[in-house]
Amino acid sequence: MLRRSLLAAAAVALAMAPAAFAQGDAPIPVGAIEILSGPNAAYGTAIRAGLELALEEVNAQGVGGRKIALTVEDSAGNKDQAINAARKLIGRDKVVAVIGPTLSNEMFAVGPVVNERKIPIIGTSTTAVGITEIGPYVFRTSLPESDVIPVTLARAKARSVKTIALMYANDDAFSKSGFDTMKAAAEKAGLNILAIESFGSKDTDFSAQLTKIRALKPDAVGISALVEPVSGVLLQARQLGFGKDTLFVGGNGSNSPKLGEIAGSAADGLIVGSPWFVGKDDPANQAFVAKFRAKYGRDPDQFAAQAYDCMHILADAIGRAGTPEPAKIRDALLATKHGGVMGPFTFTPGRDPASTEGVVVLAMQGGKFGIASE
Amino acid sequence: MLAQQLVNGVLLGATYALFALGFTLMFGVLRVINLTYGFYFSAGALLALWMARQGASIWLALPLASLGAGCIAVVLDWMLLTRLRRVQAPELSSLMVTLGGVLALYSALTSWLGPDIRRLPPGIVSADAFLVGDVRVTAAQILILGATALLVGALLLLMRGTRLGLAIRAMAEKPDAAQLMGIDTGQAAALVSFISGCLAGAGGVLIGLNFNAIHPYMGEAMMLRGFVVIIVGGLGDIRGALLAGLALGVIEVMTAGYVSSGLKEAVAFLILVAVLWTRPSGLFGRAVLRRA
Amino acid sequence: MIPLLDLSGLTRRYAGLVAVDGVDMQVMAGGVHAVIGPNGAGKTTLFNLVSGLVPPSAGRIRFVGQDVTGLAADRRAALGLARTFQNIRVFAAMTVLENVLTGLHARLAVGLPGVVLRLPRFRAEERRAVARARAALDLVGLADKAGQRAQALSYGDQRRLEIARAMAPEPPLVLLDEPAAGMNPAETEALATLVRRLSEFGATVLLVEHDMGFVMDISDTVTVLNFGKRIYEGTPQAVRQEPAVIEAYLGHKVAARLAAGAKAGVRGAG
Amino acid sequence: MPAWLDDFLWTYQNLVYALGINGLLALSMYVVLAVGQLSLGQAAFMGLGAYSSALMTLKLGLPFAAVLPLSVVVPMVFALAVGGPTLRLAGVYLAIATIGMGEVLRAVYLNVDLFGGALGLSGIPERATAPLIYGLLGLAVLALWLIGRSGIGRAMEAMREDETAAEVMGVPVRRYKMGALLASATLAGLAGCLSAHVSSFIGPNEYGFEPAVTILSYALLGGIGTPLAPVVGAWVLTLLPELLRGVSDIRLVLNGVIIVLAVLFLPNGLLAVRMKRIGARTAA
Repeated sequence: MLRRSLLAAAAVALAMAPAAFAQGDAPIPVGAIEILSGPNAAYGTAIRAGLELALEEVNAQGVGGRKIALTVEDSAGNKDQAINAARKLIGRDKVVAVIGPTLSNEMFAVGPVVNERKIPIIGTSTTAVGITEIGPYVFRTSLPESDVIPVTLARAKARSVKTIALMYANDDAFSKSGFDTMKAAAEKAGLNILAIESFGSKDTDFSAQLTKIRALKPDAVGISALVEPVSGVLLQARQLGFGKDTLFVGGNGSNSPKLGEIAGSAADGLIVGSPWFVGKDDPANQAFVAKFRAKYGRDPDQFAAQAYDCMHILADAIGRAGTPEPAKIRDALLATKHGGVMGPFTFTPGRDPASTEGVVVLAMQGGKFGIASE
Repeated sequence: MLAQQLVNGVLLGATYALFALGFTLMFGVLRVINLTYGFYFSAGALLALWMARQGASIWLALPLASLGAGCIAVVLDWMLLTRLRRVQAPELSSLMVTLGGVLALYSALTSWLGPDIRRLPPGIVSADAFLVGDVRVTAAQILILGATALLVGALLLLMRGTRLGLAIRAMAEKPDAAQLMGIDTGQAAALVSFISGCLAGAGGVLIGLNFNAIHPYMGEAMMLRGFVVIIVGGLGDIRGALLAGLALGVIEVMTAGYVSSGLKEAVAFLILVAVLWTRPSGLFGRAVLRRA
Repeated sequence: MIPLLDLSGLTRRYAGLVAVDGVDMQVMAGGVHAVIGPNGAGKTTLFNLVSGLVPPSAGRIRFVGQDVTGLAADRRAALGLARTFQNIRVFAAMTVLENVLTGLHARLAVGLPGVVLRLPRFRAEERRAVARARAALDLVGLADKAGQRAQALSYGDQRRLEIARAMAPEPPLVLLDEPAAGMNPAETEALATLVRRLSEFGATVLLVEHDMGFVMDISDTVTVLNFGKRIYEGTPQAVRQEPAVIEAYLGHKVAARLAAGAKAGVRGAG
Repeated sequence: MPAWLDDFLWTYQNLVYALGINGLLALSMYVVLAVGQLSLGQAAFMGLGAYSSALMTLKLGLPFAAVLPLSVVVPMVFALAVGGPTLRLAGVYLAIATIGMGEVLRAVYLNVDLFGGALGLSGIPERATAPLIYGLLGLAVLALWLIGRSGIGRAMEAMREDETAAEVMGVPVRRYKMGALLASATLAGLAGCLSAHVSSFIGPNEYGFEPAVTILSYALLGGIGTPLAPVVGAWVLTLLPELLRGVSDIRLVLNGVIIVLAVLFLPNGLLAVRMKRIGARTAA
């Protein structure tokens, strides 16, 4: 019985495959691949929220008289499922561009496949080194860590930090890449690195590493990891007696309102460089935050903001291309000049964000991010 | 620093032991690799979180959540495993059925509650650290140590001092003989599930409190270490689980503190493999004779 | 004459317990040799030592003049040392014929290449094996049940199947571990006939048994174990008269009373 | 070839590859289960095959024709090295020891620069093709089928039912266990090499606990009566998440429920048939 129904389902799925691509004023198909299920679903759902909010605005105006139809596929954080999703979006849904996937790991697997098919793919949250080197159709709107971290460390130096200890999650590509960047930036900034400690991204106990670091009395502790372990590190650091005299410096993973929700006052004082923050007071951002709150009943995070901008950037490029042809869209993307919630945006010839102008240094205070003092 | 690291190690070890108590009981007596165990751990923590948000104190939330997790364990054991036990299916089937079970359960819980990490309301237990000499310990950590000691004591008492414990032990040693002795194995299985579930639930609350991280997958993250502890300690061996848990915690912390934090995780599994190679039934387990 | 099986100083210790304690014993070719003793005397451990399932703590085992002490069980089986088990251990999901063919495994000299390349030699071997297996089934009277699943057989038939499986490779020595356990008197009678036929078939039988009547009926030699030690060996008649044996079975007081009273046998004790 | 067919094949190309590769992995599980060994080192062997072959391609620039056969070397050497002490273990002890080895290897990949740490190895050229993958799968099924039908297959089934009794009947259990482990390492190593050379990127988390359990579930769902059964199990479990794409929110829930129901109501797997071999035909 089970077998028969599975076979039937397979037959239906396969029969639907060669769906014809209607021209004219049919919606322009765009795909996204995000983590919507499994342990890392928080990131993907935030991104989807940002994308869908932007999509509403785009479709209210139309792109050259047409609407955009967005299909969001789940990768569950799994490499194979991410590739399957990309192939399904391109081969069956005939999308003209792909947004995502969520993690740098997934992009390393998906990017070559999409690039091979000459379809533009834009990462909104992939900050690792080497993403856009995958191929000429791979873009990202997220600032790589190598652009953000030097700004953060410069602020730390301005606060007379001379020695630093580094901590990172050694089992995910995002954190490891962020750490590599942080280490290089610290060396370049002339900081004395006292210790390098790693942990697993699912770990909950960091006491051994923190005790060791505390004995070395560094001026600052740099952490590259996703927000969950960063929260754990900060909470435990306070229990182990780290005071306000130690400056905690976060990587991109720390840049999430969840840090305050989980770690509370233990996170106070942490600084992090960010292409965006919720309290930025330019009108575009204020409008975005207000709309996001109205639609979802919560604050957006940077993943939602980056996704929101990315959708607009893509719609703008499709509009300027004049036709939903992937190659034209790619050329149009390269010529992007966008003023989004993250600030003025253009691509480098290497398809990375060109400007770090929008980078602000944030500091945690009372469980919320605000602009850091000098 | 050494003193603090030793304390760190003992505290971490206590969380491992606390997690493993119910696991080793379930594994040792019911003879199945029940992968749903981690789910009871998560369920206990989430139940306590919900109660705490309704304003319950930790002293109310802890036992209630623990009992709740116990009940969930009984229901799931009944749904997933009674049928297999009745037809005496091979142990692989139970592994597989609980594998499917946890996949469904965790995913359902995540799509219902979201994958976010939550913490118990701050102040439910004081987060301040006590200073003993140079060594810092928090109230939550003392609670974990105390609870682990208490639970180990209570379990040993139960297993050694009561008729019920005798029945459970008989089941662990020789299920067929236990049946002949007039022990209702179905009832005993339900009871063992209940006790294990309660232990898992209590562990989830306390460990969630200590690490300030409660989320649907928290039990899943503990499972691998749990395996190491119960295998090294010997299946079904309460004292073994305690000792192995503490030893593992101390060794991990010392490795991270004095060798390299990159090796912290590997060392647990190196110990596991080394122990199995040299003492195939666990460091503290009795030698299992080959049945001929 | 070299004994078929020669145990010298064979010892097996478990934590705090000596299950087999310095046993010297010879099994001569031909006939039926029984090992008896009260519960816990070490009979099954002795069998496990001989068949290679348990390594000895001390002592040596020689089989057909060859030292097999360090050999694994499957190597000993290949040399012609077969056995059955006290608690029946047939391969339940396999057919009766397949069970017996498994007993012939060591006799099938075809390796992996022969199997994968389907060499003609491999098929010829299989055909010969089937013929031998059927002969073994004939011997125990199960020929008509060759195609049934082993689990579908009655208890007595499963015991016969175990014997057929052990006998198929025509081993010089077969160890029967309590073959009459759980059988009714009629089945036991039939079994006694079968065991005698095995020995006519050319195998030497070494058996452990509780049913004293059965042992006395069919054995040529009886070895008595108590607390892991060999306490006596002789003909069934001699064993019956031996005070040490009676004492081992019945305890000191009963033995004394028996000795004082009529010289009754210990038939059925155990 | 019409454009829609081309698109169709392109769309499902990765799925087609994955079905073949997961089929090989299911067989690598089957060979150990077939001798009654719950050894869960398949993901670890796969990782060794994937990393060693990717390094041979990326760092040494060896042609794929050389890399593919060489990819089984490291897994086999590892199996030989750990096999002795490990195969003495039984049941869950063996399962957990092999899982432990996988985790140790994962730590090695994470901490040794050669393996790229968490970033893994990327830019692996796509060299494996569907005919190659399915050719290997077909060969493996055929070889295992012939073995399963022979006296060796009978001895393997006997080991699965009662290892001690089989040993006493003269079945060389230690040799067969080691042989099964080596065959398992070979098949998983090949699968690792092929998967690395179709997906351009490999990372350390693809060979840990979860993949190990997934591979086990292939064989258990399909059954182990014949070598085809685990392959069917792999195909069902690989297709399931794709077929359930439409219900993305609860697809993992459904996936789990389907596994539970399958085990409870089809205890011997989807294909619960025994091998047809001499003497195996049952009479009523």
